[in-house]
Amino acid sequence: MSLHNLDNLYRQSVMAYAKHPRHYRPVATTDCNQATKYNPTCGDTITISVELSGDLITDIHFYGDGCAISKASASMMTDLVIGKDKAEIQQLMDNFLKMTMGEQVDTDTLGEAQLLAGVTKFPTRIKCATLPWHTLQALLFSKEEAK
Amino acid sequence: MSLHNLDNLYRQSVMAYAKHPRHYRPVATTDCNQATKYNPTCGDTITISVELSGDLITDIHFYGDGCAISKASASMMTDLVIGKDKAEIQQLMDNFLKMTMGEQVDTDTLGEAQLLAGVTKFPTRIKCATLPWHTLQALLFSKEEAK
Amino acid sequence: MKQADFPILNQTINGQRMIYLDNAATSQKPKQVIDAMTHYYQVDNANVHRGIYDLSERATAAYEASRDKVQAFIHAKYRKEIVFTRGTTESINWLASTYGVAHVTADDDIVISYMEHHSNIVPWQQLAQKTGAKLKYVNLNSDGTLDMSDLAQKITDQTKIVSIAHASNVLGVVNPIQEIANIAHQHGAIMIADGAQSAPHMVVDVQALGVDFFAFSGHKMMGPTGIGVLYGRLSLLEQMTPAQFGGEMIERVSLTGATFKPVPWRFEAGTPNIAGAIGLGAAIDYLTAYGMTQIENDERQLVAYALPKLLAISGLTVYGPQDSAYHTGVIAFNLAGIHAHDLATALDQEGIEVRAGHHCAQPLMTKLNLSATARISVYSYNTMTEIDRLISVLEQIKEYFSHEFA
Amino acid sequence: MKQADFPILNQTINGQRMIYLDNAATSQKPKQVIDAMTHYYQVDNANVHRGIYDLSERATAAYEASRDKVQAFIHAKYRKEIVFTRGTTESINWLASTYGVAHVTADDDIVISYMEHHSNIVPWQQLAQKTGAKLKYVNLNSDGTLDMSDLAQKITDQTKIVSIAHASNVLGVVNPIQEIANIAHQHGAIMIADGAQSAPHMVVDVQALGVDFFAFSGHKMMGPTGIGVLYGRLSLLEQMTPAQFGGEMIERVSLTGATFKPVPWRFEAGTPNIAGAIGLGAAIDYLTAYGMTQIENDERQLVAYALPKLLAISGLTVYGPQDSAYHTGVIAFNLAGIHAHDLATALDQEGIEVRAGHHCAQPLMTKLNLSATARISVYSYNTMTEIDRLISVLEQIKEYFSHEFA
Ligand SMILES: Cc1ncc(COP(=O)(O)O)c(C=O)c1O
Ligand SMILES: Cc1ncc(COP(=O)(O)O)c(C=O)c1O
Repeated sequence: MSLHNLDNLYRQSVMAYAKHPRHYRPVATTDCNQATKYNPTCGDTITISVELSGDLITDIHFYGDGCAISKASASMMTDLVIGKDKAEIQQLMDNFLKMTMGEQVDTDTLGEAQLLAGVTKFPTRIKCATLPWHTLQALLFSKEEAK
Repeated sequence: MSLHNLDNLYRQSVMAYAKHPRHYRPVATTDCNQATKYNPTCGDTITISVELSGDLITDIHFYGDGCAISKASASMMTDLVIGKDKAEIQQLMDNFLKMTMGEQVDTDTLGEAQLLAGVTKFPTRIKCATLPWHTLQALLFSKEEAK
Repeated sequence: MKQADFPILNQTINGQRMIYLDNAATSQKPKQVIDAMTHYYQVDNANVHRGIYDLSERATAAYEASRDKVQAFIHAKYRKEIVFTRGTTESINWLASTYGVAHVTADDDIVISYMEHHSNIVPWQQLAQKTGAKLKYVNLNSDGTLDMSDLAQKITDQTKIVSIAHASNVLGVVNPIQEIANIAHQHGAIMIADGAQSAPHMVVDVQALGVDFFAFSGHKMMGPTGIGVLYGRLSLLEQMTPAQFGGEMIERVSLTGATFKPVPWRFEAGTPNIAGAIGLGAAIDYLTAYGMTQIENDERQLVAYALPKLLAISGLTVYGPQDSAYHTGVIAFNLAGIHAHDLATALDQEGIEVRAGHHCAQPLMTKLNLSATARISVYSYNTMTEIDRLISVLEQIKEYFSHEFA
Repeated sequence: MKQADFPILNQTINGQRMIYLDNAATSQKPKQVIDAMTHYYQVDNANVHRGIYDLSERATAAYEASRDKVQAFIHAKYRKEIVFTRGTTESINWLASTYGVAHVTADDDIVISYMEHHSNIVPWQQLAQKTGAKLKYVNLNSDGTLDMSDLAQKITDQTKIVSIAHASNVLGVVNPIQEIANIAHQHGAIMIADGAQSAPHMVVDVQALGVDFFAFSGHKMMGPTGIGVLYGRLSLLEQMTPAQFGGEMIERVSLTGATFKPVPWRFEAGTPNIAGAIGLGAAIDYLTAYGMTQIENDERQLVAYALPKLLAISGLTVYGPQDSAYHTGVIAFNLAGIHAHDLATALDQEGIEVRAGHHCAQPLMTKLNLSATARISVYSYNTMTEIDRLISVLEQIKEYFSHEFA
C-alpha cells in the first residue's frame, strides 16, 4: 500500500529522534545566544540556544512545536554541531541544504542527518527539515535566510 | 455593403438635425434653469437651459459637444417640448426612453424624435440618444438618473 | 452533484484516485465554469464599458449580467449593491481602509471574534493602530460556538463596526448573523459578515440577515481565482470613497481633481477581472441549477456520516461542535501522537488532499492552545465512499505511526 | 504572428470578418494562454502556499514559475522584485497609497505629464490632496512628444516621485524613460514608469531603464484579465508597507498586531489570481517564443504602412508624431465632419473594432482641445490586408456621411 512510500521520509531512526528528541528542553529567556524561527505556512516554531567558546559550539539545546520532520532534524542537528566551529558548521549547513534540494553532496559528514535525504521526494516538507538549520544560521551568522 | 445598415440610425432627417441643430447656442452662466450632463464613457457633454412659465416650457436651448445622435436627439427634443407642461413632458420622456429600449410605445406623440427608434439596433449608442432627455429630466424633476 | 462535471477530480495522486477534501481553501471548478471563461476568450473578449463596437458591447453585457446573477444569488435589493473585488480579503480591506478610516476614531471600538480568519482580523488591527480605536474579540463557548452573552457585552455604544464570520473556516460553526446584526444596529454599529465559508455552501439572503456589508470569494464557490464580491447596503456604498482610482471608475478629470461614476462602478478601478466575473456568473448558474438547498442537504448528510466515524477513532479530537447537526462540512481535528503535518503528508500518499496548519486563524489556535490541526472540508461533490476511504486510511496511518516506530 | 493561434479573430461581425484594432484597450489571447488556464483548472487547481499535499504543491510551483517568467521578461534583478497585482491601475494605486503616503509631505511635489492615463493621474491627485503636495504636469511639444526642457524644470529637489508613461495610449509616442529616470534620481526622486502600453509591445529592461517601479497589465499583453505586475527595486519594496492585509501575506498574528512575510509575498494578501498568474506566464512564453524584437518589427512595419495611408485621407487628422518612425502602433485620429463615435459605429458595421472617446486621458484631451478621437491600436497579429480594408472602409464612410446627407 502507498503508505509505505512514507518509509522514505519516516525511517525508524528519524521517528526515534522525533519521539525522543535530543537536547530538547525549554529555552529560558535568560539563555544567551538564542534565535527563534517560524514557518508561517504551517505554524512550526523552533527556538535554539547555543553556548559558544570563541567560534566553537560547546553546547546547544532547542525547543518548539513542530512535526516529526522538523523535530528530528533539529535533534540530529544538535548532535552534529556540538564541538564544531563556525566554519565547519557553515560547511555542514551548505551540505544539508543542498542535500534537501536533491543536489549531489558528500552526505557522510552529516551523520544521522543524512537520513533526511528522503525529504527530496516530499517537496512540501523540505521547509520542515531545513527550519532548524535556518534558525542556527540566523543565530550564528545573523544573515537573512536566502529564499 | 454593410454601411447601409447605418441607414437605420443615420436617416437623412436625423443627420439634418445633427448638422443644423435647432435651438443650439451657447448656454451662458447667467441663463437660468440649466443642467449639464456628461457621458463618461465617450466624453459627450450637453448643457440645456429652459424658460418656464409655471409648469410650462416657453423656451429652451442647448449646447455641447457630442456625436450626431446626441445632437440630433437634443435638437428634436427641444422642438418637441416647447409649449408643453411638466406632466406632458414626463409622458414624452417615458415614451422616448421606452422606445430606445425597444419597448412598444405610441411613438406618434414623439414627432421627429421617433426617427431615433433605429438606435435599438445599436445598443452602444442608446446612451447618446437618451443623454439630452436625461439632462432635461434632471433639470425639470431633479431626480437622479435611474440606471 | 455529479463528479463527472469536475475534470480535476478524475485523477490519481500517488497512484490512488484523488479525494479532494480541502474545499475550504479553494473549490474545484465544473467544466461549465471553465468553458464559460474559454468561451469568453474565444468569442467575446474586449474591454468593458469603454467600447462602442459590437465585441465590447458583448463583453460588457456578459460582465454586467454576472452582477445580476450575484445580486439574485445573495438576494440583494439592488444590482448596484454588488461590487466586484479580488476576493474576501480585498473586500474587507477596502471596508477597513475607506469606511473604517472615515468613521472610526480613537474613542470607538471594533468588535470581531476569536474565530476569525486573518483576513477579518489584520485589516481591523491596522485600522485600530491607525485610529487609536480598540479592537475587541468576542469569546467562544467550550464547543467552539460564539459566546453570545460576551458578544452582547462587547458591543457597546462605542462600537462602530462589528465584523464576524458567517461560517468558520476551522470550527465548522455557523454564527447567528441576523441576531448579531440586530445587536450591532441597536448600538448604532454597522454589521459586516465574512461570507467566505457560507456563500459557497448555503442559501444567503443579505436582506434577511440584516447585514450592511457581506464579503465572499469566487474561487471557494466553484468560480475562478481573482474574483470576489463586496455587497454593501446602497445608502452606505453611496457614502463610501473608493479604495483605488483610475480607468473606468472615473467620470471627469481636471488637472487637480476628479469626479467618479455612480455606485458600483466607482469602486471598480482599472480593467476589472472580466473573465473572472463571467466565470463567477457561470458558477452561480451551476450552483443555482443544482440548488443551494440541495448542496446544504448533501453536505449535512456527508457530515452526519463522517463526524461520528471520525469521533469513533480513538485518539482523534474534533474541534468545534461534536454534534453533526451543528457542524458544517469543515472539520478540524488531530490524531494523538501524530503531528498534523505528518498526518497530511501521509494522507497525501493515499491521494487524500487535506490541509494542516493554523488555517490563517492564529488567534483561534492560540486560544485553543494548538499549533496546528488537520482539516477536512467537503463540498457537495464529495461522496460517502470518499469518507469511507478517509476513515480507513486514517486508521492505517494511525497503525503505521504507532506500530512501525514502537 | 499567426492569426490562427487566436480563435477570437476568426469571427464575423455584422457579416464581415472581424478586424480587431483596439489592442491598447485589451489584447486577444492565443489558444496557448487559454489552454494553460484550462489545464490549471482541469489538473492542478488548489490554493497556493498553504497546502502540504501534491495538488497544492503543483499549483504553488506553477504560480511561482510565472513570477520567474515575469522577472526574465522585464529583466529584473531578483524574482522577489515581482509583485502580482490586478493590473496597472492597482500597481500605481498601491504605490501612491503606501510609498506615496510614507514619503510625500506638503512641501514636496509629484511630477507626471499631460499625456498620462487616468490611472497614472488620479492616484497622484488623491495623494496630493491628502498630503498637501503639489502635482505638476510636464508639457508636451507640438508633435505630442514630451517637452524634455519643461521636464528638466519641473523636476526639482522638492520632487519625491516622477511617474510617466513608458508609451502613450493616445499619442503613439515612447518616452525616454532612462533619461527621465536619471534626472529624477539626480534630484533624489524615485522614478515610476507606467508600462501598460510598452510591456506588450517592446523589449523592457527595467535595470537598463533605471526605473524604481514599473507597472503593467497582463490583459494587454495576451494574458488574462485580473492580473498585472508591480515591479519594484528590492531595497524600496523592502521598506514598503503592504496595501492589503490577510491570508498568505501574514507571518504571525497576535491579538493586537501582526508581522508579515518577506517581499514579494507581503504584498499579495488573500488568495491571489492563481490562474491569472499562470495565464500571464503562458502569455510571456508565447511572446518570448515569437520574440519581442520581432513584435516590435512587425508593428513598426504595420505603422509604416498605415500611417501614410491614413494621412493621405483628406480631412483626416492624426494626433502625435506624423512620422511613422516615431509612432507606435497606437494611432488616434479624427475625420473632419464625422464625430469619432459615429465613425466607430460605422467601422463596427464593417466589422472593424476601434475605440472612440477620451481614452481615459481627459487632461490630454483638454490640452489638445478635443472631446473625442477615434483610435486604432495594432498588435503583431494584425496584417497589412487589415490595414488596407480599414483605409478603404474609412474612405467609404467619408463618402457615406458626405454624400448621403449633402
Ligand atoms: C472565513 C474566511 N475569511 C476570509 C478568507 C479569505 O478569502 P480569500 O483568500 O479568498 O480572500 C477565507 C479563506 O481562506 C476564509 O475562510
Ligand atoms: C498608459 C496606460 N496606463 C494605465 C492603464 C490602465 O491599465 P488597467 O486598466 O489594466 O489597470 C492603461 C490601459 O487602459 C494604459 O493605457
